[in-house]
Amino acid sequence: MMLDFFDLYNYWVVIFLMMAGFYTLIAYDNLIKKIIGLNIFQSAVFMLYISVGKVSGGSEPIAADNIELYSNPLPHVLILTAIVVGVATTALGLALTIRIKEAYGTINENDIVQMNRDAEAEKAQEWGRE
Amino acid sequence: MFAATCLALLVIMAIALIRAFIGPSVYDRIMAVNMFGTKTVLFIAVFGFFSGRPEFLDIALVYALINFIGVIAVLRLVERVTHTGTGAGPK
Amino acid sequence: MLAATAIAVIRQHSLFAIVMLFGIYSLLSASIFVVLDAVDVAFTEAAVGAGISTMLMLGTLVITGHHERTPKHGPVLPLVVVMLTGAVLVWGTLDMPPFGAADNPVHQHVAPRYIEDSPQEVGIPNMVTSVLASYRAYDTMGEVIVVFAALVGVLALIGIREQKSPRPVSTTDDKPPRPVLQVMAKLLIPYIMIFALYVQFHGEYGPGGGFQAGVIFASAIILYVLTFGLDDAYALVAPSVLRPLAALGVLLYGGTGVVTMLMGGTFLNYSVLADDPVQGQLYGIIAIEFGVGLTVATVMMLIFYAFISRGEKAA
Amino acid sequence: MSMHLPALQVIIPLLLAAVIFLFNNARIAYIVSVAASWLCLAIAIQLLLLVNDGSVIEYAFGGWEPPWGIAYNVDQLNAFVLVIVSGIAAIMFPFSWRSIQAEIPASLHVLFYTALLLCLAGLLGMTITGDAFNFFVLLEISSLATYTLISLGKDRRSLSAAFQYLIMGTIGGTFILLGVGLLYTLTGTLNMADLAERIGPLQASRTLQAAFAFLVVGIGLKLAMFPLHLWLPGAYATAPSVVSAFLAATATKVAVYALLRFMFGVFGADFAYGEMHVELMLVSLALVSVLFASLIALLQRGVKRMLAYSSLAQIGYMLLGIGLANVSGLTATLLHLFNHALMKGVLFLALAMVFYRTGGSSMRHMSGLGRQMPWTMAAFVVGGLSLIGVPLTVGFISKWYLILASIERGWWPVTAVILVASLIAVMYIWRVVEVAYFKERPADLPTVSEAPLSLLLPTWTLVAANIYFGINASVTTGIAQNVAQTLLGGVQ
Amino acid sequence: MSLIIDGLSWLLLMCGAFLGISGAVGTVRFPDFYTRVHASSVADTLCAALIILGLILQAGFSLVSVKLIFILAFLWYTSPAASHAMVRAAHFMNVKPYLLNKGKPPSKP
Repeated sequence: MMLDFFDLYNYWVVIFLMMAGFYTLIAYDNLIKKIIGLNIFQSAVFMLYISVGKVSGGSEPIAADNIELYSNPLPHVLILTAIVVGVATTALGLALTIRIKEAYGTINENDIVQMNRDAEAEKAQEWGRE
Repeated sequence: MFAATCLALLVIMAIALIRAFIGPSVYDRIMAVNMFGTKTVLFIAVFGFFSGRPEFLDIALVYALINFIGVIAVLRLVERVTHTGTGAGPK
Repeated sequence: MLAATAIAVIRQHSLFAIVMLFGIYSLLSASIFVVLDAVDVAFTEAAVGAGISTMLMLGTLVITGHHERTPKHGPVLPLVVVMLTGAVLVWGTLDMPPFGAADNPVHQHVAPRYIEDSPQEVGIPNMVTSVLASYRAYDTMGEVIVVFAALVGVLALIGIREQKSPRPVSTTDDKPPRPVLQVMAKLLIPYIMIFALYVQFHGEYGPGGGFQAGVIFASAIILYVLTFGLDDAYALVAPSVLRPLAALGVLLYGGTGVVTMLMGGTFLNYSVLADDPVQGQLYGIIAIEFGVGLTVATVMMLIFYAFISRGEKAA
Repeated sequence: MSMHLPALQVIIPLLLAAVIFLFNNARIAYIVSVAASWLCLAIAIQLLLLVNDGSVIEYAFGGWEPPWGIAYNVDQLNAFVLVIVSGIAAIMFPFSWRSIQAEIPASLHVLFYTALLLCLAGLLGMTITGDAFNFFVLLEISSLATYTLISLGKDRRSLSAAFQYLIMGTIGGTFILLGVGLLYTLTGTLNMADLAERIGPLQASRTLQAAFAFLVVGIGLKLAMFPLHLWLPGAYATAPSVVSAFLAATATKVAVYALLRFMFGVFGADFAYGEMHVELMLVSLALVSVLFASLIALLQRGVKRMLAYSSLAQIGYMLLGIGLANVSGLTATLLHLFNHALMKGVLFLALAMVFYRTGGSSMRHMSGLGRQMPWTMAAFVVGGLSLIGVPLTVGFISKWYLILASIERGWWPVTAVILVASLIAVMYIWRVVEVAYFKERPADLPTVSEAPLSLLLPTWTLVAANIYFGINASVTTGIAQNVAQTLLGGVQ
Repeated sequence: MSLIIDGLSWLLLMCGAFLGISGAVGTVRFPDFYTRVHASSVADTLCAALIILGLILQAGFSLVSVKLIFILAFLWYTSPAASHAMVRAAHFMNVKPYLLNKGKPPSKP
């Protein structure tokens, strides 16, 4: 049982991180904090992949003459791509945040939702006058 | 030998983290980040020897570079924020 | 340690501190990638997570301010959702193959061919590069397109202020000059660029490649912007020059694929590029890596320009 | 050249997006985009004809045969979806020129078309790909482009909607990544066909079950499956009209396809129904979403928002079809993919024309339009009838199969819900019709003339398709039934 | 011969580690920002140098040691600059040194 625990220990740390990021993402109102949560969440998933690719006693997957056992290169490739996707999303999210700040004057999600609701209510009143 | 050094570096990194957590001023944090970055560079270098494949020092170099640029960027932007008064100053 | 950082990131209310801790988090996770043998990934994570992402976040903070109010509503529902997800994951991992064992299915299928044959089939020792640029080259093209799409999005959203600022002496009237840094940067930047080229063309043999090189190259320009200001940087590399280059990088990648198609192979099958398939692979990989590097470098610069110029406009 | 068709399908829009970005001229961008969309449609139809006999075309990128390289697999199912997506694109793209003149500043037109082409390419790629990770990459391409397109809306609310979509979409994407990662851990492969083979002996593995859960939830987020739908109404209601039309008609369809592909193509029907009992979850969620979304649609003042909620209800129908787990049910789902694209396309395009002339799309803006824009409103009415499921329109065909399927299963309450929801649809469509035809135009709104021909023509093409495939349904039902039988294969 | 080299690099690495730790402790224990920067930057510089020298001894005369020298040069080049920039920024932002307000609690700008 003890051995089992260590077999999976790495995965559990990753899961903890994932949950921490996910929590930040959905529990906080600040848009930038949400994006950071998103990043933590994603990097935890990356770590999961890389853990999967590791072979104990293996080496970096760059061929050399005196090395027999390599770690698995495929997860590395996938995660390279995923990291890039992550940064692209982050850039776009931040750009949106800037625009939201300019349009609403705040980056707190609650306030924004409230403002949107107010706008709806105003429109409703207009309609009611007809 | 390398293992011991790695361990020591990890301890230093942990201490730097403590400073980064408790702050209190924004500059303390920047300093902690800088120190942390330097130690990461060393850690990568030593770890390369530890695992027997020391060829990959490029990464350490990139870390050093990124760390430096990061610190400069933070400083510039801290200055700018306090100058333009977007906030009440760094805390 | 990573967990501690993550918690600290969540607990903090000053967004500045959060962003800096996030930088640390990124460096830490990159170190872990090194420990787990993923040098290429560590390379990218350091350049992207600790470098580009952090800088973009800072650029955003300049505009949006950096105080977070304490949330008003109770965190019960999110906590439940998170716990549920976590429980599913833990439950799922119970049947996962043990960490690091060489006989896991992951290491039994598909991957052995990359490890055993790629040095002969593709002709380069870095297996990550050969999988990235040849076996799964189409994914990498998708990756370049994603970066390109992000550029399109950022330009559509915040654009780049191209004209010079009305006050050319903006840095000198309210702040003292920074001679030490400027001299440093001037000395340093050429070396950074050479290093970027080295990473670009050494990617076949060691960790590195087009993406990392692009980020490093962009970071040299970012350093220039930070020390000399945006207007001087425009004089050095104007956004109007970078814009077509970003598209050209994508087209270089795609064009390589089209050429292989015209020469009778399937899309991105480099073996047809030369009489000797292995030589053809090499040509193809160099061409597409260059495309990747070009696009990534220009896109990163443009995005950074966009954020910074928006910040100056706001100021 | 015909051997390259699967690759060209995606690469043409991808690379042309970069080309128009390079030229940086709005008119060139428009012409190139339209040409690209038409080419895509031609290729898609060609592919559908090629696989109509049940064969599968495989295209290996880079010359590396799967599972080592990435491959595209074209079979009847995804060729069918390809035709839907590219067909809608071929109609929407010509439409877009006049429509965005009114809604998007001229300096952004090139970027708009670049994003639109990238979005199209991403959607096509998601459909055609045979590789689980490649699916994720293309998903992100289309998502990033979609966030951009949504945020181009005139109202500032489009920004917050785009942000919300970005967050939820990325959570979805990451969940999918996680699911794919778990699958990879178990099998060591990423190719879908290879995965399906290797999953066989692992049925009871808990990791496999977790992977299934993450994939379903991840795709569910993209699909706006109830209760993960929060992003959809805001996004559709605030995006530029032509973008709403394009997304409503294609994006969720591709997500439904992805769900089908993973459920049947990777995990296998036995696992999905036998091991995970996904049908119970799907049917209950679908019923809730059909009823609630229809009711909420009834309460909306903005017509766009109303249509967005109605889309949610329609997604519910499609999930219902999957949940019923028999051939008629799946046939209904597939038909509804096609039909819903047609009818929502018409409705949103009609709205876009209203927006073009009046500058708004609330009920107020539509009042009295029946006489001022007769052709536009007529199109809207046909789309509405189709949505309700009146005979002689496409909507009737898919509802018919859905009801058949529920009766086959003997689930009478389901039948009842479908009928009730149709009644609610009658009510909300009637509200618009009433306002448009029986109400005077408010004095403070200017009188408007009929929309220009360049907008009417694409819309009426779709209207014609609505009626044609409603009367002559043999082509679509034939394909749908074929596919449904292959997918369910082992179960029946 | 190799024993001497091993012993020497062992010594260098340990000294470097010790310096690093003492510098780190300094950053936690010292009362204000300037003293903390002092602790970290001065100790850091020598620590990095010692550790890298230790590694160079191990690597022998090869490409690896050239890279190590690059790293060292880069660190020596940038870390004082970074410290300088930090202190300078802090100074202009009116962070008061500890001695200027002795007797009061440490400044927390």
